[in-house]
Amino acid sequence: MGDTSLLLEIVKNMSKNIIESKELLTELDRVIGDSDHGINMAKGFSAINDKLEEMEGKDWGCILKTVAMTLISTVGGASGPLYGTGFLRAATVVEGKKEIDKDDVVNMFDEAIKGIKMRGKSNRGDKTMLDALIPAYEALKLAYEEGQNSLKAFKRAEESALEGVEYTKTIIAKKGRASYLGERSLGHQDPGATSSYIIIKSITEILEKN
Amino acid sequence: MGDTSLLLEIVKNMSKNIIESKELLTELDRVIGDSDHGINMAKGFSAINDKLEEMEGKDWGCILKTVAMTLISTVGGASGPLYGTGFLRAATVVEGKKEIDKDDVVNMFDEAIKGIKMRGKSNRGDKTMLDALIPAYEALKLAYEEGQNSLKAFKRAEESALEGVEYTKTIIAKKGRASYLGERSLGHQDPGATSSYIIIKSITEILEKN
Amino acid sequence: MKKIINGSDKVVEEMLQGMVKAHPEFIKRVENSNVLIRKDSPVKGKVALISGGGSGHEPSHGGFVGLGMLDGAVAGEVFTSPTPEEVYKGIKAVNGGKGVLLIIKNYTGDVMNFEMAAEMAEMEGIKVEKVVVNDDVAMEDSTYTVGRRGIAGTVLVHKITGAAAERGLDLLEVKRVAEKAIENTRSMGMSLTPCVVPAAGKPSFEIGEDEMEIGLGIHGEPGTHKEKIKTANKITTILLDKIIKDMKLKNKEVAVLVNGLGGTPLMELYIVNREVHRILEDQGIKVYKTIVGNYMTSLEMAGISISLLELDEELKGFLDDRAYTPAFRQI
Amino acid sequence: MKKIINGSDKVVEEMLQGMVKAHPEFIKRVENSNVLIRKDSPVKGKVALISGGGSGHEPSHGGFVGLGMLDGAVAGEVFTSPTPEEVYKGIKAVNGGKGVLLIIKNYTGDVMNFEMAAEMAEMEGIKVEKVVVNDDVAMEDSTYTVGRRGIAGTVLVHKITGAAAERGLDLLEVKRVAEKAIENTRSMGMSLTPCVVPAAGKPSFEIGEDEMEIGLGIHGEPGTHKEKIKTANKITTILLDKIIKDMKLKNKEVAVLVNGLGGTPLMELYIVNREVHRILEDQGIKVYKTIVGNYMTSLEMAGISISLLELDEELKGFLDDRAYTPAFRQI
Ligand SMILES: Nc1ncnc2c1ncn2[C@@H]1O[C@H](COP(=O)(O)OP(=O)(O)O)[C@@H](O)[C@H]1O
Ligand SMILES: Nc1ncnc2c1ncn2[C@@H]1O[C@H](COP(=O)(O)OP(=O)(O)O)[C@@H](O)[C@H]1O
Ligand SMILES: [Mg+2]
Ligand SMILES: [Mg+2]
Ligand SMILES: [Mg+2]
Ligand SMILES: [Mg+2]
Repeated sequence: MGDTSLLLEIVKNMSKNIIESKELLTELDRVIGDSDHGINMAKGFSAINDKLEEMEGKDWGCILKTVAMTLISTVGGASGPLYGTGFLRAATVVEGKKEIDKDDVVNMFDEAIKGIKMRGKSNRGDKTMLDALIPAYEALKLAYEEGQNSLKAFKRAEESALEGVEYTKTIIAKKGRASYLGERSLGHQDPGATSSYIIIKSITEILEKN
Repeated sequence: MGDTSLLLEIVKNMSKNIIESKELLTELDRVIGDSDHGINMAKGFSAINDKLEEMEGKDWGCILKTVAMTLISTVGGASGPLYGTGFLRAATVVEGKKEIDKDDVVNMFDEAIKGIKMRGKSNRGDKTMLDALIPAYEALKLAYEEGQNSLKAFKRAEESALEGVEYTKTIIAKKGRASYLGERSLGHQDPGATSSYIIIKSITEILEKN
Repeated sequence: MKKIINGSDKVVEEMLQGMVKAHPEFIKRVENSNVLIRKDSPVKGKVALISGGGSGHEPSHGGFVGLGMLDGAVAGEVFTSPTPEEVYKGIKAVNGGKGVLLIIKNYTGDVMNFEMAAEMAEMEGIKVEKVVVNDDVAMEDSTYTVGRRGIAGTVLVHKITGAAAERGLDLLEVKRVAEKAIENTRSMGMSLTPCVVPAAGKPSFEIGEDEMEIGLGIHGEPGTHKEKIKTANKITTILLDKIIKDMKLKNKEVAVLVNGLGGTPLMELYIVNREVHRILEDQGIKVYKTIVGNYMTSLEMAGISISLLELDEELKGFLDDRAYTPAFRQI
Repeated sequence: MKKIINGSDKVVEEMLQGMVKAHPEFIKRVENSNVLIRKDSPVKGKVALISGGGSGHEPSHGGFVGLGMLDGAVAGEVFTSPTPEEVYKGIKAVNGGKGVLLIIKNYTGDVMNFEMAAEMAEMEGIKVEKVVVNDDVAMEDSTYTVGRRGIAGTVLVHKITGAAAERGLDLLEVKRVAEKAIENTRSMGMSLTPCVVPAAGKPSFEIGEDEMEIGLGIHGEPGTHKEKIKTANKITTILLDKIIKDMKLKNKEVAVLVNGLGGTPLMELYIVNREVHRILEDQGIKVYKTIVGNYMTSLEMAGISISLLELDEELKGFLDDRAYTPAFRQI
């Protein structure tokens, strides 16, 4: 798919977008959670931003590991260890690589989701980030199988992630803080699914530019 | 001026009027005090109401002493001991009397004010009940000296008391809770002066009926 | 008005019952009264201390009844001083033969009602002395006024005086210690919100979303003035400056009380405490002991007060003595 | 948003500094961390207890660090669990060689971050065990959900477990006692107002002037449902009924915790406590010990929770043991 300068661009764009969405994500979390998802995520990605220089020239695995460890060691909450574990698992797939291909992308995504499921003891339909990530992953994989390029594939993933975000409005939360609301979580979109969508969109945006 | 059945009627009317003014007095105290003057006074005069039967047939001194002790033992706050002391001092003037005359009235009033001044270490111009009571007393005394009857005299006293209440709006409190406000007490009428006015008015109303 | 109560006329009675149920190992109630006294009252051979006033300041004063602090606390209606009769019942119940000291906060009503109670007790031959706490530096202390109010510093006076009484000093000595503690204590408060007296049902004053009230008492009375709301550090500076100006503390040691008015979270009290320590250190004033929490409240008011107590060797000793009460415990 | 703070990004740091300044005889801070530990940490020959979670619950958990309760408390941002790294720093600082027990409130974030910390510590050869407190009966405890939350009952677990550790029991024994305490503890809460997370700057939920939120957690999340506001006695009945239904308490003895959420005056807590005692007596449940106050708060939220801990002889013993911390003292 690309080299590590592309990855750095992507990481930078993720940080930018997440930081810009701080209030949106916090507001979503206020309604069905504890008003901190945007704050948490922005904190983590600001810290990542500060490490961009130090990541320069490193391989994919190394960069993703830095992203993961930074999230784990600065975010806290539920999203810190979950995203942290996701990025960490993705990193293991591409250890030492300076260039990656489509298979790597699919495997990274797959591993990340497995990691999040394991750490969160959660699954699709629980009204979490997984409801954006899993459909996105499936769309991406299918697109690649259909022979699409990465930009197209990520466009599809982004669309599916957004559908997943919409879908979270229609279900009752079974994991995370929103689950305490029971039926009252209906009608509201999940903050974590939303941040996942933003993360995927951040990849598409950079692919589009290149 | 009259016999003890008149006094009982007056006491009953005071209770009625004070209880009806509970909210007004509390609201006045909310603005420059601690929101309880109406509550305090209503509590005291309700207790007095409950003792009306037991006071029947007693002499002026005895009735006023009961009023005084009831106020002292139920009201609390600043107004309890002050009004209590006032009524107690008035009672000493008419001990054992079944009938009283104008001189008694003047002396009672005078003693009551002296008692309140002593207990409250306060004086005219401090923005307290004394700013209603002292002008009322002076007007009453003058009216009697001019040969007016008690109804006329109390009408004058009532008017002066009301002027006194108005006057309290123009001065800064030096005693009581309102004094903590400094300049901010300006423009607001004193709750205690207001209850004093109501007490005097309660006398006039009964004299008018008889 | 949002309150967890059963009716505005029942709050004091039900609260007292709930307190006794919560702390049976510390306190008991004098029958037919609103007076809470030490479980072991009257304590023989010890000067007894009584404090009290209107309710709504919890844990003051019932929470300080116990070993090393008060012998009795007399509760009036919310923000209304108790009647002389109630105070008198308290005096009689705690008198252990060495006399009774009344610790009164300087409010017209409290002073008058406690004085009348003292007169009643003296007529029965009980030795009664009084001290009046007036720690609030928000107002000028002029002879033309009623003088300063008693606010949160009263708790420090309870602690010091309680220790003196517990050590067995006699009535006049205990009174001397109390007066010294009062003389050495200064406080000042501020608030972000009014409070609602249950029976009144309305906020005690109006205040804007961006305003704070400075120099206010503990009965929901408005303060000396309003200001635009400021940072915790600025607020601390405003209060502490006024307190320190009124004392001579250079190279002295003090006890600090950062008091919450009821609705302010402990988090904010600690943030204020941080700045208190910074300022005092800056000015060469040494902090010997710090107390942070809700000690003298105004119902649910959001706000704080800061108190300083200037210490000497004698007062330090009393401050360090054991105390064991529902709301203040120290070994 | 009316708060006495210096900036929403500084509250935790400044609060921790203020806490250490307030309680230097109890606690110290682990360098470069948000961890408060016992002054005498690490205590040799004693299992160490660590708890923590997001800030905003003060005095939880730093206020319970001291003799007979916690060895360390790890503070996250407001309502956000601390990172594994922070918890790990705590574990290392308190480990006295007999192992460390983590007392975790059952929230996804807390559980995950503490678990990851435990994994880190175990890799260094430190014996770590975990227990998860889930006392909140507001929600069904089903395997399809994340299970019940940990709320104010956690404080009772700290007390019991702290006593077991202080007596010198070994790690697995202390863990057994903690699990028994957890198994025997149930709580439920309600509130009249939301709270405002400083960094969010907005009320955590909307609520009408005549409404209350029932069955809510301690992070400003809305509860299971809203109701019209009711009397203190009715509120107490609603909460206690749900708790009692979930336990078998007839002729049993319990400890009661009537907890304030931060903005509720003590007066109201005592009024609730009165009714708690009445109901329990009515149902033949004996109260062995009562605790009333702000122990597990949600910033400035006005509300309460009630917790019951079913006691047996062993737990009574631990409950009665000495504890001496900033916010819980008992001799
Ligand atoms: N068990 C879980 N598995 C997957 N995602 C989860 C889980 N629990 C929570 N989340 C996600 O985390 C988001 C909340 O993150 P955040 O607000 O940062 O943490 P916290 O809930 O601790 O405050 C939720 O919106 C949800 O998408
Ligand atoms: N020293 C005093 N002398 C005379 N009247 C006083 C004095 N102090 C207070 N008052 C009167 O008492 C009134 C307040 O009574 P109240 O509200 O019942 O008591 P409190 O001030 O204790 O709450 C004031 O409005 C004032 O008229
Ligand atoms: Mg959240
Ligand atoms: Mg008043
Ligand atoms: Mg009053
Ligand atoms: Mg959170």
